[in-house]
Amino acid sequence: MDRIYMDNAATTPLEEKALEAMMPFLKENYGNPSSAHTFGREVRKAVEETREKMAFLLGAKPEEIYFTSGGTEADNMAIVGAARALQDRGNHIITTSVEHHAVLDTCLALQEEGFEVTVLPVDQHGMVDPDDVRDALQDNTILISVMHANNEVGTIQPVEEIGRAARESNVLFHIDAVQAVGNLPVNVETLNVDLLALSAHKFYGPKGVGLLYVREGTKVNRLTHGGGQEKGMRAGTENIPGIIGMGKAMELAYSQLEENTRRMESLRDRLIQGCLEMEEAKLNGHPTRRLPGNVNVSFEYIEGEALLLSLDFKGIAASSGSACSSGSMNPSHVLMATGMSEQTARGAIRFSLGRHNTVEEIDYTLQAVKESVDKLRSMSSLYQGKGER
Amino acid sequence: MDRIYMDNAATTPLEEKALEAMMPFLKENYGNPSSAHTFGREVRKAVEETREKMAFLLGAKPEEIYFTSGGTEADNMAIVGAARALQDRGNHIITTSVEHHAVLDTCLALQEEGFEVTVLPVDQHGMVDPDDVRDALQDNTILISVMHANNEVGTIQPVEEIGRAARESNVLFHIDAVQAVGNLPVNVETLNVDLLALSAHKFYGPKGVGLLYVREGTKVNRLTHGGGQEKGMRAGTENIPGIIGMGKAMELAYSQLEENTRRMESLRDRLIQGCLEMEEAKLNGHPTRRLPGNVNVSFEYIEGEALLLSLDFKGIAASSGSACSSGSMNPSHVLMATGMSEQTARGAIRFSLGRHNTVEEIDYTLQAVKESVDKLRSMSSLYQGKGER
Amino acid sequence: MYSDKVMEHFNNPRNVGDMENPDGTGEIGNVRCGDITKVFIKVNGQGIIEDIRFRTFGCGAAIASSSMLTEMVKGRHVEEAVKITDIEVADNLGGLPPQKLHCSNLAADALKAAIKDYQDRQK
Amino acid sequence: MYSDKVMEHFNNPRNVGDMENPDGTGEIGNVRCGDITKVFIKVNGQGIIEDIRFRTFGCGAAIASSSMLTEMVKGRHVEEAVKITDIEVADNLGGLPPQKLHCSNLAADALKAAIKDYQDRQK
Ligand SMILES: Cc1ncc(COP(=O)(O)O)c(C=O)c1O
Ligand SMILES: Cc1ncc(COP(=O)(O)O)c(C=O)c1O
Repeated sequence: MDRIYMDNAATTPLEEKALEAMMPFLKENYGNPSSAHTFGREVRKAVEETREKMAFLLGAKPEEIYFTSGGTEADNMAIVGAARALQDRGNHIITTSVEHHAVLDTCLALQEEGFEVTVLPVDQHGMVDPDDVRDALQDNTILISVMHANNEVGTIQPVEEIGRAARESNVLFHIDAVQAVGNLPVNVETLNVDLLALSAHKFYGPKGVGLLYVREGTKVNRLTHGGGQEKGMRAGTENIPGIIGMGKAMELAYSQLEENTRRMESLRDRLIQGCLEMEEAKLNGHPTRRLPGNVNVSFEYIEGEALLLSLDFKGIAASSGSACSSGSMNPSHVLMATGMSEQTARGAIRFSLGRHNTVEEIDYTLQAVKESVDKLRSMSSLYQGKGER
Repeated sequence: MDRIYMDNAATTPLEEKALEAMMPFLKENYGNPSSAHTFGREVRKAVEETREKMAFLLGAKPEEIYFTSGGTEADNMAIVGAARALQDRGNHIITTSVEHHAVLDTCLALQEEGFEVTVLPVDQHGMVDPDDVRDALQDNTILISVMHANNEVGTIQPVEEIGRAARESNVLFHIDAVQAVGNLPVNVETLNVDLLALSAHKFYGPKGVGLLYVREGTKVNRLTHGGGQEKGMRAGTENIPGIIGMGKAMELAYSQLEENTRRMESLRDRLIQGCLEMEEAKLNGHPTRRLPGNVNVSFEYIEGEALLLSLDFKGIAASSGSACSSGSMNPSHVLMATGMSEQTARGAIRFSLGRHNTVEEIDYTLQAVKESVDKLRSMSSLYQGKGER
Repeated sequence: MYSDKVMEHFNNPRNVGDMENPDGTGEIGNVRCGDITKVFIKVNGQGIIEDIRFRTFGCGAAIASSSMLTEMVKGRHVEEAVKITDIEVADNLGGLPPQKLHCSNLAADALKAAIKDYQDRQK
Repeated sequence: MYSDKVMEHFNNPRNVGDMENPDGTGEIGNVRCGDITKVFIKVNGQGIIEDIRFRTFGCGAAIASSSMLTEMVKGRHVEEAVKITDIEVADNLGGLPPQKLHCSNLAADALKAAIKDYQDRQK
């Protein structure tokens, strides 16, 4: 069997049609869209068409779309930019304990500039309670930032309801939709959001490109200085092939959304089912409100990273903790926020399924997980300890 | 004749070999380098090899290289990051009046944070006097930022000497080498620099990727928050194909540097010569210390943008002012800094030659320039005015 | 950035040049603000603009706007022509980029100055 | 991130398991700091480590370090074995990523604890 890729929450393969759309811009259409000549104008036209297309898919206007170098930059621009723009009105920001570091660390870093940050807890499934958001609102609250769907445990947050609460209180609402776009119907109108970040490589687009949506009339200070690109909001020559590829990938993702969701949910449930049939395994995240491809399971007495490596030897790519922090030794802040023990958190492994996975791969994976878990447990000082008790 | 591209300072076509090197990373090697599994490790290896290669070419160590989304981000990271890291030691920054907006605007924006900025003048050729740098040094000076070569008029600054002055005074020295890399031998040791920014799409690499060099031991605060990529200095999933393509493009640029320089200088001089043979035309920038491909000429009584459009009709891509600000109506801040009249500044057009230009193209261009200048002058209210006087 | 119409007028401007013995002349703009446009008109006994010429120092938009204006004006009565706004000029060109809108202003203003000159001479 | 040697030892760890009647046992680590390693040794009359076994709860580096350590120790005198440093373990593995260096520490410390246990029992 070929190698099996089940780490689509870390990144996805680039869709062939997206690459095809990029090729002319990697070859003959190399102009700088800021240039006034034909080479430049041709590229400008393609960029603006992509902006219109993506705006339309998100339920937004083209003028509300700013291209960035990825999800992290979009999150930083939204949070820091909005906070600084509104600091005359207030200095209180609300976020949650399960955010990606691109949001959580950015909010916390703002404390050094005098902002006050409330980090809301989550329940055992990683869910934020909209009532907690309402209770946390203060007169000086200027921004709420909540992720649409969690990258580690896949829990889908009640962003619509939080959006309503934000709207009622006249507070800006930012969502990190990096994991949601391509997996859920994301629309800025139905979700009541003012700011939204996405990243192309999470929905089969290219790496190094993303987008920030900023609702018309929302003031956001720019973070970097330079040329006047993106109406002065995001200086620097644009990643043109990236932008074009992102547009095509998004178009495909939206057109196949229902079909892909159904397929992936059924694969996901088969994998979850099989894992939970093993001894002392526990599903992390929400039992039903979860991303269609997310499987996050803790196996007691072993370490997720060891399981990951063992599966890698069997040709299966998974993740323990989020990709970005897999180099660090701390258990996932997301799992810890759901209230589990460090030992259980360290036993977590995440499979994030994608378009390309098959039933055969799921069944092979289940077999491999069983073998690996057994082997690692037989080596574990904790498992032994348990036998002795 | 095919369309003629003479706007290589705005952006360059992607080198075929660089694209070839990128292709596997746009296809099967799609892993996230932060992932621990094989898909991730393969990509990590390629990224680190590119880092080593680029470090070697720059005379740096791999640990001193941070990949970014382009020149603008690298300039911002260097200037804001170093200034904030050193604000306990001082708050004075020195830069020049001919910097790209990515440097100049960034320095000026720091004034809002309490930094004091000295913007040095230049002479009629756009050159900074190293003595002016020395004279501007204060006890509280923490950073000097000077571009290696100017994007508009092509003037090559005396960065080595400024670097020595900075080193003697123990002040950090940043150079914006965006226009230099690929055109000049850029080496961080011979140039005495602590920080250096470059951008791949200026040397036939892909758009949306660049690099910041930070000398070992130099403290630079990070600007964005998120995952731990680039040792925490630059969060966000990396533009992998971009990084790989940049490495290949840089390798090619360095290996062909002398040969390309010689060819381009001879084409450049032919074009300058031909332009100056026309009536009331004046070369902008330095007569000898200029980028091998840069031709910047002012034609009196006409507007650069009109000349640009007229040439575009004849299939020739050039620029008036820098690409980034060609939408704005102000005459170039660089040309104004050299002390010329607004009218002369507005009559400037820039041809930036590249590897692919030929003698035939130069001669065709000279013909086209002559026709266009004559036509526009015959329509000009100023030229008429002159005749009447 | 420019519409096809702008580019076409820029490349083939109508009514460029000087005029011998114009009935009115207007000049607007200065180098600091950007562009300079001169307009010359010939007006018949009924107050109809029979001929018009312009010269412009300026960008593509300035040249195209001047050209478009002369087309719009020819054959019209001065009382009518004086009412032509920069917005009409820009609209007839299929729009102008925001930062270039003031260019259509220049052409319309130069025409107004020429009409005023013509009217002053009539007195 | 891991060297081939690390991966090989992780995948085929040497001397894993329990030991009946060990001459010394050591356990180091706790769940909070990360990994837990247990080491069992059998020592002959001359003070030579004749056999060694380990069990580890931890990441790939922790398991590979434990395995490598047991290979390095077998047949050595306890006085010699006690001097083995975490750095030697990591070096023998072809290096470890910086954030994983403490893992080789754990294995060496567990061995030290087992040798101390053995020596205490000798008294
Ligand atoms: C929820 C979430 N937010 C933000 C990011 C950052 O995106 P990127 O790495 O493309 O900058 C990620 C991806 O790692 C993510 O999963
Ligand atoms: C001198 C100089 N610095 C910085 C930049 C910014 O580079 P980029 O547009 O790739 O961010 C440019 C290019 O426009 C430049 O010419």
